[in-house]
Amino acid sequence: MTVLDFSTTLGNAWFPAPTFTASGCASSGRELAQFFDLKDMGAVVTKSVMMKARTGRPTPRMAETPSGMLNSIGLQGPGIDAFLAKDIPYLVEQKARVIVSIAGETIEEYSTLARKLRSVSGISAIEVNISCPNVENRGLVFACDPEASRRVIDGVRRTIGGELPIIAKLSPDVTDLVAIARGVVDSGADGLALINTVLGMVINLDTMRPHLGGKTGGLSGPAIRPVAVRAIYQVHAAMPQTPILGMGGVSSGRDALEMIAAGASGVSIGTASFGNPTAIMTIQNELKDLIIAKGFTSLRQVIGYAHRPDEAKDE
Amino acid sequence: MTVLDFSTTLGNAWFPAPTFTASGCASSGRELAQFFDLKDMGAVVTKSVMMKARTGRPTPRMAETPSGMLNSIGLQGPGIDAFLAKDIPYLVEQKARVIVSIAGETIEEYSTLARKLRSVSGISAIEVNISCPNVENRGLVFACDPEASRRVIDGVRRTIGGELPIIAKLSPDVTDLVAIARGVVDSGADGLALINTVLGMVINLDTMRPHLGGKTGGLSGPAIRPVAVRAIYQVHAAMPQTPILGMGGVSSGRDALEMIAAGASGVSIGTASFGNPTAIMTIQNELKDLIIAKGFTSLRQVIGYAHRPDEAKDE
Amino acid sequence: MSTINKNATQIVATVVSNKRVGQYHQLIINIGELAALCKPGNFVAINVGGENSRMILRRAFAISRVSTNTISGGTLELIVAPHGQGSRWLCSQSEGSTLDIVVPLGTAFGIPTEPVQALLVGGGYGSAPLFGLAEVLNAKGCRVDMLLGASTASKIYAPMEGKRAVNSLRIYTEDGSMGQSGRVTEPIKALIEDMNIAVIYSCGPMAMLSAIDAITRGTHVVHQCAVEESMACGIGICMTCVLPVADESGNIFMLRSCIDGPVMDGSFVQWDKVGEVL
Amino acid sequence: MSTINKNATQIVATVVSNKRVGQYHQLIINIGELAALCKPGNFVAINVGGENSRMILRRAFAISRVSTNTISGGTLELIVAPHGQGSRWLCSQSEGSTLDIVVPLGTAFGIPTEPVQALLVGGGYGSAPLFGLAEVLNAKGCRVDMLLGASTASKIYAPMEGKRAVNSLRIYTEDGSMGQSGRVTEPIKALIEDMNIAVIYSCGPMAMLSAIDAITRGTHVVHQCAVEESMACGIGICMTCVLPVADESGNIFMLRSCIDGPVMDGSFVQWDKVGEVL
Ligand SMILES: Cc1cc2nc3c(=O)[nH]c(=O)nc-3n(C[C@H](O)[C@H](O)[C@H](O)COP(=O)(O)OP(=O)(O)OC[C@H]3O[C@@H](n4cnc5c(N)ncnc54)[C@H](O)[C@@H]3O)c2cc1C
Ligand SMILES: Cc1cc2nc3c(=O)[nH]c(=O)nc-3n(C[C@H](O)[C@H](O)[C@H](O)COP(=O)(O)OP(=O)(O)OC[C@H]3O[C@@H](n4cnc5c(N)ncnc54)[C@H](O)[C@@H]3O)c2cc1C
Ligand SMILES: Cc1cc2nc3c(=O)[nH]c(=O)nc-3n(C[C@H](O)[C@H](O)[C@H](O)COP(=O)(O)O)c2cc1C
Ligand SMILES: Cc1cc2nc3c(=O)[nH]c(=O)nc-3n(C[C@H](O)[C@H](O)[C@H](O)COP(=O)(O)O)c2cc1C
Ligand code: FES
Ligand code: FES
Repeated sequence: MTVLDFSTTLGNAWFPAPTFTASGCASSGRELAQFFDLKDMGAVVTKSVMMKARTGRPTPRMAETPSGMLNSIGLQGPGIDAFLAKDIPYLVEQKARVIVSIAGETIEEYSTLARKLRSVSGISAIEVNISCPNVENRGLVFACDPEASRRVIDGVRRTIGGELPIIAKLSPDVTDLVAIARGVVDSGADGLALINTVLGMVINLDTMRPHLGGKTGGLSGPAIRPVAVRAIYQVHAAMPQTPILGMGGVSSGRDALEMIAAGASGVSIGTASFGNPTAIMTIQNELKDLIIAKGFTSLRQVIGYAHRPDEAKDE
Repeated sequence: MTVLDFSTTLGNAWFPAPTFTASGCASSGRELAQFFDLKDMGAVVTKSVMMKARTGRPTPRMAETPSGMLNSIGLQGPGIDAFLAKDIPYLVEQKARVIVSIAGETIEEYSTLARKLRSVSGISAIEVNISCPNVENRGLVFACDPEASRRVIDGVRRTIGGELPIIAKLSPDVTDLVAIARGVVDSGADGLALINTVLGMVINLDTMRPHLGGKTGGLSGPAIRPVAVRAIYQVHAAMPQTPILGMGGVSSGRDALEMIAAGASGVSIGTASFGNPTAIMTIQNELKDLIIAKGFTSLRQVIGYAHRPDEAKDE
Repeated sequence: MSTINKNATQIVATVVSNKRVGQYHQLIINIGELAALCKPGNFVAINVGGENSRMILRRAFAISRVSTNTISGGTLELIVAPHGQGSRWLCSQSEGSTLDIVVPLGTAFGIPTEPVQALLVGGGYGSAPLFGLAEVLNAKGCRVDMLLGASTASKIYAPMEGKRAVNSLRIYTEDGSMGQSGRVTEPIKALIEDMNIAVIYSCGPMAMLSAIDAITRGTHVVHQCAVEESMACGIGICMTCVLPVADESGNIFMLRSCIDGPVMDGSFVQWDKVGEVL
Repeated sequence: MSTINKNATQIVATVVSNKRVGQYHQLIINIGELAALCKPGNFVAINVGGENSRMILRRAFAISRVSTNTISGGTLELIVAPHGQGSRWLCSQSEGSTLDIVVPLGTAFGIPTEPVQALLVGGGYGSAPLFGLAEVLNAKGCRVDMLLGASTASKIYAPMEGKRAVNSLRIYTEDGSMGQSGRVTEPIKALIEDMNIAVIYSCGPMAMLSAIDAITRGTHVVHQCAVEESMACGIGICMTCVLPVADESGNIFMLRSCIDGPVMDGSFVQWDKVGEVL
């Protein structure tokens, strides 16, 4: 029997398994705990939290599309204080590893959020969501602007000090993803989360108007997986030392393996949990079995494997 | 019985129906003529032709993905001279309307191609493909660079004179699609084709390497439809006077209607024809029936309908 | 945070039967011992389209009735309208086919502790969960009157055996093809005044629920309605199914109709703000 | 430009039967009068996964045999290996289900005008079209010898009735579980020398075809092989299925294996350049 080292790291944070929730797709964790034990998976990535409580976008907030869905939630949430008071203690009590995702409307807000998190125990890393296409920032998403991206991460880095790993979550809706990635890593990000949703729209043919209350929404699910794999591959090729948390349409162990081979150190599972509450555990188990079946003895050997030169062309 | 005016225009070109082939998804038209009469549809958009014959990218050139596919053809083709000698006469003989798609490796090449087309009769419009992600141009795709896009269109416009409408085909893989669109229209494009494929990748889990010979490929099919609808809606909102040829995952009359309501004057059908050789005729008929069922008397009334303010909220 | 989904389980269940009833399909599904945990108002979430489906989200259906003493184990009944691709697929599943189903989900109708008079109002397939509810109320000694409405006769679901637990049943169709002609909400005001109605249970289109709320507003009648919002997950993790709901102090929150509902107190729902930004 | 798909038609056809044969499924499909237009070497393209499928491309299968004088109209036979999602779906289709199929497609094996000696070499399910071909050759008075190979016995497809048209049949398996142990290409060199083989017809994995080409190269033996490249459209409009093929003057073109093939003259295919940039 092969023993597999299934653990992974993102910066200085260690996780027993490389399978995480995706931000915004597991609420605060409680709801999924009904279906499996949260401590059995890699980590819970919490829904992006902002300074103040937010009611989000008008409904309808979702539309199913071929092998995907659009969402336009608009970062509904309780605000950082209520989140720290209620959600973090629960997750810590469950012995879950926790990555807190933060989102701000201003560069300032990100730093303030980071300050709030600095002294909280039980957090493994911070994911900085600079890519949510649903939040209005004079029409511009942070992650679409290299300069703004850098400044957000810089602010968070300064505030948080050197302890907590910072993972910058990027949008694929840019001309030059590698340039944005380089910018945020230069500014102090320890890792990258790739990818957030792709901007999309559905027209409701009964009303003949955009279906979503927020008009546009973020496309997620298997439909975008090839885009996510490309993004991970491109960025890993350019910056092989930077750990990547891959996501976008992962719904089976083979999908997760694709991302890890492309260069991801871990994989977040979002939309798949909507169709399947136990998706994360299923994917985690399938991934483990696949890696063992391929003869690897540690997850690390697989990370970025697709970049190696072909040894044997006849494979 | 309602009589529907199903015709549409792109610049000064008139078409009896708004349903076209998509460039590269109908070869030169002959192969589809086996399944229906080419003159019965809006127009044949030919595969992007370059100056010289090209063998294209190595195989494998395709991978199926959830509700989509990746292709990496690399503009295989006979070169403009053979194309003009063989393919155009055939299409003209079939009484098909023809939009010729051109692609170049240099700004110069586009102009030269335009010069070759200037005096050819039987062509309704030129589609300028500046967005193919498969062609290497020091790693940069024309359509991802506002300046290069403008210069290509400017060169073609000057060469072609004022007669033939120029449709610039753009890539969705950019941060600011509207800016690129404005640039090419300012440089003389009469219309826009939206969207070309989205850059993607699949890892082959047997070889653990990128599946496609060309590593990355273009994602097409229903998976990208929400991205295409969004692109059309955004650009039509910013430039309501510019005709748009919409495409990306259209596989039914309702999909085509979605694009027209979002702002497209016509719709190209690509990948759907691979799964269904008669897709274009089916979609054309379904679209017609849908528009009539909704009580419209001309296609023009539907173009951009989704942008109108809600008259009645209870619709 | 609600703990209401504590019994929710994902299982593969077998279709025991599938019959057409008017414009609906009645599906009986074997869910074994989980049947005992289902309460009127709860719903299920079902995977649709089979293994290679491009439909990635589950579809929600109210539990119409459960049966715990069947030979084949516990079963539940669904009344499914063939609406779009997913529900049509479900309606095409024949006896013996298997379904991936999460059950039971969501809040249940609150059952009064005293034997009060209850009015049950159903619109279209919304009547489905009301018959199971009627049985429970009946067993509690409540008087149960029922109003069912739909646009046309074939959209009225009112099974023979369901009527046993009901003291009176009146049917309304907009085209007059069955029962009385008109909307099901029309007689409610008079009924509240004539009879000593303590609680209205309603299930049906949002416009119907909202109209009932307008009628009960300012009265002593409690309005428990089962809302129906577009749901991506059905288990509280996606935030797509929210409704504006006020708390006792009037603060408005966007509550998830899948986990803080589908049964809600109608007087707290901000019907005029549904679909608006707060 | 080829005009070979002139009979290609898209129809909805009924599955007449579906039987397991070793690791394959034998599907008989009613295609009515189109059966008369199918020639050995032609293939079909089938929609897979049903109405809500996330698989958007057709799957290609060689026509194994056709029958024009059946009561149910003309039928064709496919031998399908359950490989991935699409072929597995096809293998699960039962009698009476309907398939969206385009038929017949591609080039056919060239039939000699003289009664020559022919060697037919099949790998795995590649043997399927060879039995239909054998019948045609046999009717032309050709001597037909056949070699079939696979990794293991259950991957050898060699139906009883198919053998009637064959003068000799030898089977090779790599694990020795059936026939002789070894590769099907091993005896070819000796056979060419010993017998007066004029033409080799081959169908199977690309590596097998390429190995046969190496053997026939420099001999007078004509090599007609049915290639198998990944196809997105099957009708010549997508350019995904190309192979490097030389013309008489040695110029190399990327030809579409769906429309300029699948049957090609093996000596023109640039086997060493398959999958390379030219
Ligand atoms: C709590 C609850 C209970 C329900 N009970 C029943 C019932 O007993 N019988 C019945 O026939 N229907 C019921 N519905 C409605 C049923 O869920 C929808 O008709 C069904 O989801 C439509 O799916 P579709 O694929 O056929 O349609 P499509 O329109 O193709 O669906 C597209 C997407 O929109 C969602 N959607 C569309 N319409 C609705 C809707 N009305 N409600 C929620 N989501 C929707 C789908 O889930 C899917 O994700 C209930 C809905 C909810 C939320
Ligand atoms: C001309 C021709 C004749 C064929 N004849 C037969 C036959 O008689 N019996 C049989 O079992 N198989 C045959 N094949 C192979 C068959 O087409 C594939 O096994 C099948 O397409 C795999 O689909 P899938 O969904 O099961 O696999 P997946 O691997 O999931 O398919 C993914 C995609 O790759 C394509 N693909 C994968 N493998 C192949 C392949 N070997 N050839 C072409 N495309 C592939 C599929 O079409 C699909 O688009 C033939 C292929 C060609 C081109
Ligand atoms: C309903 C929904 C809500 C989301 N909310 C957030 C969020 O709050 N913050 C964030 O960084 N990403 C958010 N995302 C994006 C996901 O974390 C993930 O990047 C994306 O959905 C792709 O992964 P998937 O295809 O597995 O869902 C959300 C996605 C969905 C579908
Ligand atoms: C196999 C293939 C080849 C293509 N070749 C071209 C091309 O030569 N020129 C071009 O402008 N677009 C090309 N495209 C892009 C299509 O024209 C179209 O923009 C895209 O596929 C989206 O439409 P669809 O989803 O309907 O296919 C190609 C697409 C495919 C799938
Ligand atoms: S449907 Fe996902 S939170 Fe309610
Ligand atoms: S498969 Fe499309 S050209 Fe051959």
